[in-house]
Amino acid sequence: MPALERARGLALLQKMLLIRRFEEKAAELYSAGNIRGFLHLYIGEEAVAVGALEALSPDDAIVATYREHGHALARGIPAGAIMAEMYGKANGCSRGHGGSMHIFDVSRRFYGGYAIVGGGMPIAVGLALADQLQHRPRVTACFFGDGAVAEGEFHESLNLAALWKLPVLFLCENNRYAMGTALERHQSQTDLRRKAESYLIGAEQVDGMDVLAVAAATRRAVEAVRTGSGPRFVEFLTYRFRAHSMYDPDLYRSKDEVAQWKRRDPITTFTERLREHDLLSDAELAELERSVEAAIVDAVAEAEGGAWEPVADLLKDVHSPVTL
Amino acid sequence: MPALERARGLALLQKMLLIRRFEEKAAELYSAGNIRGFLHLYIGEEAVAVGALEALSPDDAIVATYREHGHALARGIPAGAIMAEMYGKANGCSRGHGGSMHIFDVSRRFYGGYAIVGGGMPIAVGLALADQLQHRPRVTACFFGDGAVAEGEFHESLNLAALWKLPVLFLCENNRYAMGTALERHQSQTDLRRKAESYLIGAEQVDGMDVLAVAAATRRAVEAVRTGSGPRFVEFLTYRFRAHSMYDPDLYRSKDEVAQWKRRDPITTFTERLREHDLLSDAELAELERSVEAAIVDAVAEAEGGAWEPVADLLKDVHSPVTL
Amino acid sequence: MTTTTYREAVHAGLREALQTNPHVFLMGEDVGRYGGAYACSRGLLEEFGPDRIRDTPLSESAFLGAGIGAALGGERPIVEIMTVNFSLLALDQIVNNAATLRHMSGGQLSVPLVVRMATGGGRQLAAQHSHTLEGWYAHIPGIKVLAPATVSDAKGMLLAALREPDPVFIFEYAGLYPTEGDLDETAGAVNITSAAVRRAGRDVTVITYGGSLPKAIAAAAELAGAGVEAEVIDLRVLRPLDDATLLESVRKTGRAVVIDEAWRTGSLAAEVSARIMEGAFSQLKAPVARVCSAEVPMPYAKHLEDAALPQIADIVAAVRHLMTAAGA
Amino acid sequence: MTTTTYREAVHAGLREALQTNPHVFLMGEDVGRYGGAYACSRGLLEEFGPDRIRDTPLSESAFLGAGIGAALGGERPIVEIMTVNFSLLALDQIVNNAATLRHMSGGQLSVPLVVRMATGGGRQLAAQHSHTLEGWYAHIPGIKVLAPATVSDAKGMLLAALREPDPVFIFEYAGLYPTEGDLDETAGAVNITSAAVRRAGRDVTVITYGGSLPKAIAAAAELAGAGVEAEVIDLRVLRPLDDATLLESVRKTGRAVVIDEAWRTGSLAAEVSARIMEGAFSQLKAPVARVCSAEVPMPYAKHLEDAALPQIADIVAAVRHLMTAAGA
Ligand SMILES: Cc1ncc(C[n+]2csc(CCOP(=O)(O)OP(=O)(O)O)c2C)c(N)n1
Ligand SMILES: Cc1ncc(C[n+]2csc(CCOP(=O)(O)OP(=O)(O)O)c2C)c(N)n1
Ligand SMILES: [Mg+2]
Ligand SMILES: [Mg+2]
Repeated sequence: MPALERARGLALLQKMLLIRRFEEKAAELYSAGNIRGFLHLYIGEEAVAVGALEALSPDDAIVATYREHGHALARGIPAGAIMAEMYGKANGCSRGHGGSMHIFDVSRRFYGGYAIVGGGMPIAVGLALADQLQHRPRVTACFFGDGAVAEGEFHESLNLAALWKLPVLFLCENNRYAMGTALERHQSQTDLRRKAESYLIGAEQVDGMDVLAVAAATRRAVEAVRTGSGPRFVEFLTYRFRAHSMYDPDLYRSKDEVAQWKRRDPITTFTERLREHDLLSDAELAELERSVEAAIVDAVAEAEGGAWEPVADLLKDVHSPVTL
Repeated sequence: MPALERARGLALLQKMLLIRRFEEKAAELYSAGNIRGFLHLYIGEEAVAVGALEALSPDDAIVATYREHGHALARGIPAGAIMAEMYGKANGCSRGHGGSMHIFDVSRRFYGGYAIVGGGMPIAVGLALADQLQHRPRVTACFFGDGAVAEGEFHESLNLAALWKLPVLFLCENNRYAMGTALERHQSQTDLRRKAESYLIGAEQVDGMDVLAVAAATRRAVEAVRTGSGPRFVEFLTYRFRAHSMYDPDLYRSKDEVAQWKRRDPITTFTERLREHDLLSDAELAELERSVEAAIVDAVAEAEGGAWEPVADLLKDVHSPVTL
Repeated sequence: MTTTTYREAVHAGLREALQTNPHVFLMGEDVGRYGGAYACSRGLLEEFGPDRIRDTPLSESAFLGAGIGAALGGERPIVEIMTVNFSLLALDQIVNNAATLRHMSGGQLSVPLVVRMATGGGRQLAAQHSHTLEGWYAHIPGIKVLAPATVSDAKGMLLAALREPDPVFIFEYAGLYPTEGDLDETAGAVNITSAAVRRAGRDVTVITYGGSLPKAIAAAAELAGAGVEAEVIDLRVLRPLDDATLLESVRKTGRAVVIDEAWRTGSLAAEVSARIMEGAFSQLKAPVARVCSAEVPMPYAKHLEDAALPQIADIVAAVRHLMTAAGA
Repeated sequence: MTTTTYREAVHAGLREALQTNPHVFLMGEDVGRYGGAYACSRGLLEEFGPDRIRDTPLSESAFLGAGIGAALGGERPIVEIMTVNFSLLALDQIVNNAATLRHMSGGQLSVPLVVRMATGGGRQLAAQHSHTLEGWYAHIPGIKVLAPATVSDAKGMLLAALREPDPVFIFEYAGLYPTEGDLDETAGAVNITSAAVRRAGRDVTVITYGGSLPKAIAAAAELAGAGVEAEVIDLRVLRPLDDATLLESVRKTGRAVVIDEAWRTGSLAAEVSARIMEGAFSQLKAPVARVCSAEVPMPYAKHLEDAALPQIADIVAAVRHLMTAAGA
């Protein structure tokens, strides 16, 4: 492991842990009926969001999918605002309109969770186009899964971004499954970098269970994009430990396969590495766990305490107020 | 030039000439108002349809675009039935319902001209799937332009065909323009074979102005497909000598560029080659021209003489007759 | 007769179709190993194998189009689009190919394709996953559109659709999958030409389809308590609409309310309303009323979603209003 | 006032928009070097350069979505979809993103996007190139839908749309591009909230939009010769519909015919018809009539296409029938 500052290690671990505990709590609250609709957990994939977002600056934009709690938390959206959103409360980050799949926080340039697979990709291309036209040195990071690679919009978006040399960072979270359909059953070419390269987009594949590797690869790609040479593509090899959604009976993969991957848990492995290198004491770890727990408790309290948007306001946001 | 039988040379030349004269006449009739709607001429690209279709057997299926007179004629659909279609007559091959863009002849497994760019590609994939399921050793040839390569359906279709190892032959007519948009302005990667390869589809590029090269490459690809190993992709480098359609003022390319390509006219160059090799006499050429002219005259007569479908039958084909 | 769920009825229909016709196959996202997003095809992969239960990539346009092509090639495909929300990605293939190929080819081709998809809101799935677009499909010439609201239709419509020579679209209301009803297990295909009177009544005609049927029936029960006898009609077939059944009822009652989970403007309810006026104008005692969804992208929060969707109370209120109104 | 074509009016609107607001750019297939499939943007590439006049690949979904993203990023994009027929490929982006982002984000985002497309039949372009889908767009909450039928609307609606904070869809009727009318060259944005009475009359209200307006006016002239004075209303704004103007007229005339080039079932005409019944039931002397397209994929042959589309004679016949009918 290259030189790692203690503070950085702790920060990365803290973020991953926050995501993990947040989602464990969300699953619990789902079973209790406080959260409804679809809930897609990111558990197992935390290193991707945490590592990738570390490499981006606050000025960069994020476009994510319906599996975006991790990205939202890693971006710094307060856990309370996200939890309140999942409760459907007016103090939720999308005022309860979106729920788990549609987290937005424009103040943090978090342009949302998109629930139509591939649907966020053209939006990311357009955000990058605006930056290019306005000569702003910003990057738009676009997250999507391996399943999205099969959609026509993936193809159209990559071509457009490459053709116009737009500052888009395509971040593919290859967790080997699109719902219950394994990569080999939805892609003729399972080495997804080759796809990116067919648009002349520089691509890299990286271990998505290693937060430092994720951060390093993303940083390289961000730097390349910022030179104005066009988009880059990074593929993260990762795995979701939980079912696709709370509805999924998870029949399509073996317990063994899941167990194998769990041995590579990004949080436990990173914790071990930090300890090996004397970058994390028992006390620090305990304090981390405690502070994360406290944050979750606060988040739930914030959600519980939130108000419901008045039904009278149902139509209020269909259109923007006209200001002439 | 490898050994070429006289009869074959004449047959190829005859088909190309038939297409050329047919379309020259169609353009004339368009100006005269006998043909309306959109008319997309294939002039300059004849070697592609003629060479490719020579390599297919009558049992194979064809899916084409709105620029499909050439393919229809090369497939052996009578010129009169096509001309009558363009007149909108009931003796047209699609009973006047389709016009120039929608030529169908199921008896010849000609599954139509499709006017939504890329829209025929999934259909071709499905035809091939039916063959695979029924263990028929047939191939479905799917023509499309360079412009179609940008559409999401291109991507989805190639992946599906490759994933399921379907007997589809993807035939890309790269005439360097999608309407007025040059290849470099619509594709980040202009070497289109690289795209096919990114689905693990074997791909070849060939001179589309050389009918023998087209036939040879297509034959290689057809043979590969017939082994059951999945789809193949052939890219034909070609050029349209006329405007995109009769509405196109053709402002986007230089006269010089067009003139350069015209020097490579597939008909004149092939004629010269045949003569060089003593495979075509003056008399034969004159006879060919005469018989083609006669066929065009007959085709026009057939179209002129055709009846109009009765207006009372307007709704007749919206649904199939129910036969329980 | 056995009691079964709507989900099991769909499953039984699929199984029977696969057993009887070797050309039938099912294709769509997660129909195989996952067992179907709504578990409608669980176990079918094991029984019929991967050639006939085909998991597809996320490529709605390509696999819908491939269904068209396979139908042209002599197969009997059933394409499942997981939900209507994703069908927008395949709409070009539907409108421009599936629906038009027969006419455009001068009657040479037929596209014997069945497309199933889950539809509707009410499950807090928010703006991108709660659409009701059956009305759009009902606009397209060349296809038939079915909306099963009962378990026997859930099975029997599928079997009937597989006898049609042209494309048939079946909209399964997702919220109904777990609901139970009586199924005659020996029954096969059902009629797919007529609407059904689900409850007879003389005072007002309540017209609906799919997931709103249970609400309409509950509203009718409530109204009966107050002395208003509503006739409840289940459209069943959204294209072509069975005007005769509607008009017969409205000519009798003189009043009609149409319940439709779609956004009000441009809903199928508008078409039904216009047709009733066109066909029974002089018998109408009041304008045909509509109870539809609020015109808003569906919000996630339950109280907001409830407010956006037609509810039993809304139906009751609309009928009561009609009973007193003498016209606008 | 100068005489100009609808095409030139669109061109003038585009040019003025590009001149006045540096954030405005035009993006679509062949808008640049080709000059626009209908020549609406000819010369603009030369004047404004390739950053602002952007030829796109054939990727309707991606470039429409990129328009949304660019709008979020502070630009003022005008996306041209060459024709409505191809817009089906972008409909997911339109329904699920453009129209919903504001509400779904809890009011954080606005999508100030203008989308233009050519629409309509009548040019023998057959089944895949002759659609009229404005009615579908008018169903979608979160967007506005405009249908210019005159040269001044062709220009002025574009300029007005560019002042709206939310997505606006403009349907330019392709058959109108070469037609001429009077344009006040100094006029800018027009009102995009109301329908317009294009001809006053007392006997019957003829309601239409887009390419059917000239037909409606010709029919009214013919009817006037026979002593029937038709009031012709141009809807102009298809979403949100201006009920007030329609109802005011129908309350006066007691009769209405809606002309719509869409297929009849599920057309916008159905919505207009239902609204008139809902709002003016007691003043109606006869059921609202509809003159729409036959429910058939558009045939290529001219005589068949003519038979499929609403014609002046059909409008005249519908009005005459209404004048005598006492209800159905
Ligand atoms: C266009 C579309 N089709 C289908 C779905 C249903 N669906 C939701 S998530 C999903 C799988 C996506 O897989 P992937 O892109 O790999 O992301 P992951 O869930 O693995 O993170 C599917 C099929 C959808 N939301 N959108
Ligand atoms: C989906 C779609 N978008 C746009 C068009 C309009 N259009 C017709 S042909 C064409 C260019 C297609 O180019 P290419 O695929 O290279 O074929 P070519 O015309 O060169 O043979 C365009 C943009 C269309 N028909 N369909
Ligand atoms: Mg995945
Ligand atoms: Mg081309």
